[in-house]
Amino acid sequence: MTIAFDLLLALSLLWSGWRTLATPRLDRAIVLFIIFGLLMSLAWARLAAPDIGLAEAAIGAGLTGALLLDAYGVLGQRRGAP
Amino acid sequence: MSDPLYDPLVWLILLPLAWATLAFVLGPGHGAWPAIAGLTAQWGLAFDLAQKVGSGGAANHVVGGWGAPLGIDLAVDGLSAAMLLLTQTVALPLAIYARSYFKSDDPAGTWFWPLTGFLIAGLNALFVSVDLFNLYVTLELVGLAAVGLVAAGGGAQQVAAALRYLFATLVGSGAYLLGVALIYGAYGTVSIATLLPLVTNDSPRLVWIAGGLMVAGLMLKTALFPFHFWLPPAHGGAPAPVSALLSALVVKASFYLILRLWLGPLQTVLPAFAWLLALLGAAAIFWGSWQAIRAVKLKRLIAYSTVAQLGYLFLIFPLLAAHGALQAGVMQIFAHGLAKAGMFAAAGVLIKATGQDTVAGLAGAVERLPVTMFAFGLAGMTLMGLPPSSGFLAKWLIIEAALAHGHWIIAVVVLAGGLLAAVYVLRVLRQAFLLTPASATLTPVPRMLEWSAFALAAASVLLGLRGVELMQLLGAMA
Amino acid sequence: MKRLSLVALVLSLASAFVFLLAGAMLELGPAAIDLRAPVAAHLAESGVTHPVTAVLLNYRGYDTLLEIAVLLLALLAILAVVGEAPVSPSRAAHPVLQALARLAVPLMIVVAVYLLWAGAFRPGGAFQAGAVLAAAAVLLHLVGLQPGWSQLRLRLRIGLAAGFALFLAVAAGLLTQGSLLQYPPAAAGALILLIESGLTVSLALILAGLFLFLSREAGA
Amino acid sequence: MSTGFVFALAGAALFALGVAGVVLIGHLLRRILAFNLMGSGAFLVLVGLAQRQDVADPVPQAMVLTGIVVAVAATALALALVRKLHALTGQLELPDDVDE
Repeated sequence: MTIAFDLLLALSLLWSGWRTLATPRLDRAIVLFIIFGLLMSLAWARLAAPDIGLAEAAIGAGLTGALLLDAYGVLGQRRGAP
Repeated sequence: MSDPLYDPLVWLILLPLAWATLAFVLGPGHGAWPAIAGLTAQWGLAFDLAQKVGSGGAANHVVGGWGAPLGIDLAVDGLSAAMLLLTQTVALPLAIYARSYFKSDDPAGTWFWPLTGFLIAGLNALFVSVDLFNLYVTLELVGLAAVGLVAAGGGAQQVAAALRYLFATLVGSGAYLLGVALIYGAYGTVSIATLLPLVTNDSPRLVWIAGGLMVAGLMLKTALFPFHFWLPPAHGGAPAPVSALLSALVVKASFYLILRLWLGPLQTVLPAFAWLLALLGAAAIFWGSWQAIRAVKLKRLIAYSTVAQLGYLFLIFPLLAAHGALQAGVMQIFAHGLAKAGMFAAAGVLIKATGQDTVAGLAGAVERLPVTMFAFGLAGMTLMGLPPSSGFLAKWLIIEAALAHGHWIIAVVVLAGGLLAAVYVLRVLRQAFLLTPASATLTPVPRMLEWSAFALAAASVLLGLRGVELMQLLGAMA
Repeated sequence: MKRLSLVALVLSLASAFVFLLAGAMLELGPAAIDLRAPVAAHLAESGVTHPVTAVLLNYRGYDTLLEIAVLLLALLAILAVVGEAPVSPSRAAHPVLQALARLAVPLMIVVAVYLLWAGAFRPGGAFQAGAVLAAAAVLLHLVGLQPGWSQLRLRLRIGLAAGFALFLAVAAGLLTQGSLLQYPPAAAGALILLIESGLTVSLALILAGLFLFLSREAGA
Repeated sequence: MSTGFVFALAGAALFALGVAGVVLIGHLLRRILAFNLMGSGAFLVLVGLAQRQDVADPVPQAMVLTGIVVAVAATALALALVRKLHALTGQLELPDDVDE
């Protein structure tokens, strides 16, 4: 039963990773990347590594996500330009 | 010696970390004197260490007192001692050079000193580490410091070059890290000494994959053909002192690590790739030289010459079983390190004086900047492999080892490479001997710049006369 | 067309690599060395009771020392890239937001201190605590309550470097015990807490700095 | 099939996906995302493979904590470079490298 959950989680990781690279819109890609980071935290919890889970959520998904969104805010503006 | 506070091996890491931090706290543009003082002390430490190792003693340090595989060990043998000595020997004159090179308002020099401190600390830490994961951290320290130095205060071309370099170096260390992860999975340790008896000919297939990943990642970081694409823009576009540090030392660090793995824990696995690496090395010599012959910009020419000269290092892999091949490789590391540092430093003087970075702009340089052009010529001599330079000694040793094995093809490649080097070096010198165009203006350059470039280039030639000592140091290797 | 075949080539190479690697992983026997036993055996001398913290700050503390150097270096490299232009001070936010921030920040500091202290015996530690503090610092900046980021003054530079410098000094000072970072078992707990406290403050400043130095308007 | 193995396999696939992304994608922000996928893949292999018997091993866990911090440092530096390039050229892709 737990193996089924692990497999599902692993597949979600791969799917969100793939969509992060393949989805056409950049803002969605970044949101997918943050989701990927949260799924990674779950995976670390499953691997009995709560320290990494905490760090991944705070630093991996949180800080990196914030940096990326902020960069998108500045860089993505040219999309609106005529 | 018995005093635990004096262990040169540890202080070679702690000192640059300390002066890098101090330079950061002192603020933008500051830190030249702590750096020069620190590097002087480090040179003394490296020399002391080399003497100790050369007279038969290996040095090691058990960090934390735990001992591998639980803790991290540091160790120095002849090869590490030689690399440490080269690093401090190149960095000290370059620091003196850089102090005059960066004017106080130069944005490229704002954080030069702390970045260089972390770079040197990373290099020293890499050369003494015998723990595969710790080596990964040192690789990242070196890589990020180098990228920061390339990008500092630069324009669009330089930033683009830094990005190209950053992605190459990150993918390289990523592949290395995956290799380390597989090794840990297979054996439960990342300590080189612990792995040594465990990795055998009938190791699981996973270990072969790990070895391939680690070497591929390090090849990318060493810019071995065809992974050299990032090097010419990065080394050609950075400020001259940075180009010199990168070409002389940084690419050698990842090569050293390949050699370390080859001679150490992966010795049963990696020799399967020996001829592939030698083939790529030969291709690097021809492609790099050809591009150098065609280059428009002076520093671009020198950067392509680095691509070519790195190729020689990879020719030694099929020969490593023979006596003398390792010595040949290390002699080439020294010869190219000193000569290329001197050549980039000389190029920096020429660019500052003429205000342009092209080979064509060098007309008249000999009559107006004789010391610098002499330095360029001496460094060129080493790159061509003319006697009595260390470059000659290195090529001689490679040819000797190749013929001892009956691999005459390697000897042919070495000779052809020397001829091609002569073409691009003489191309520069011929231009410099032309008469000064009437329209040319010349900015005066600090004397210190010219003479520190000269010192490096002269050292590359003179080392050829004192190569025996270096050989003895390597002979102390187990 | 050429581009499409490149994509196909790379993707098929990547898939082949994954299958090769997966096959090799599945045929792997048990590892020759198991570090769990020595990690547990020396836990009493390590000064902490949480095994991951013991590895991170004691057994392999040297890795962590270099890792902090990497982080400080990255901040430095960013400063070198973006230039000396100061962080633009945020305009003072709405008073309600400011009041909320004044309320939230002390709470975040409490959480950070808890995480730091908990790291000795359960998941947590300097990184997690530093990340929380960094979020607090960014919050203060965003509502305009903390002008200290507008220039990279000496005080800020000292704060950024202090954690690493303290770690370095302790590591070097322990050479008197015989080797780098060799904690005497009796003092290990206290020294690790000292290092982690310094690291928490500096990590918070560095992480907040990564965000704030980057997030200032490009070109402004 | 253990939890460790499942995530080690997923890690191998993520690593390959990330490398393919860095090689194939020209857009620099996406390349940074791809690099992060690659790193996460390597971390999963490090812990997952070591814990293939599903017993927690603190040593690779501590290594991954170190690795995550290094990855964030590299990501932040990459973003700084991308933003600088964008400010200078308005581009989010690397220009061709020319020697003129």
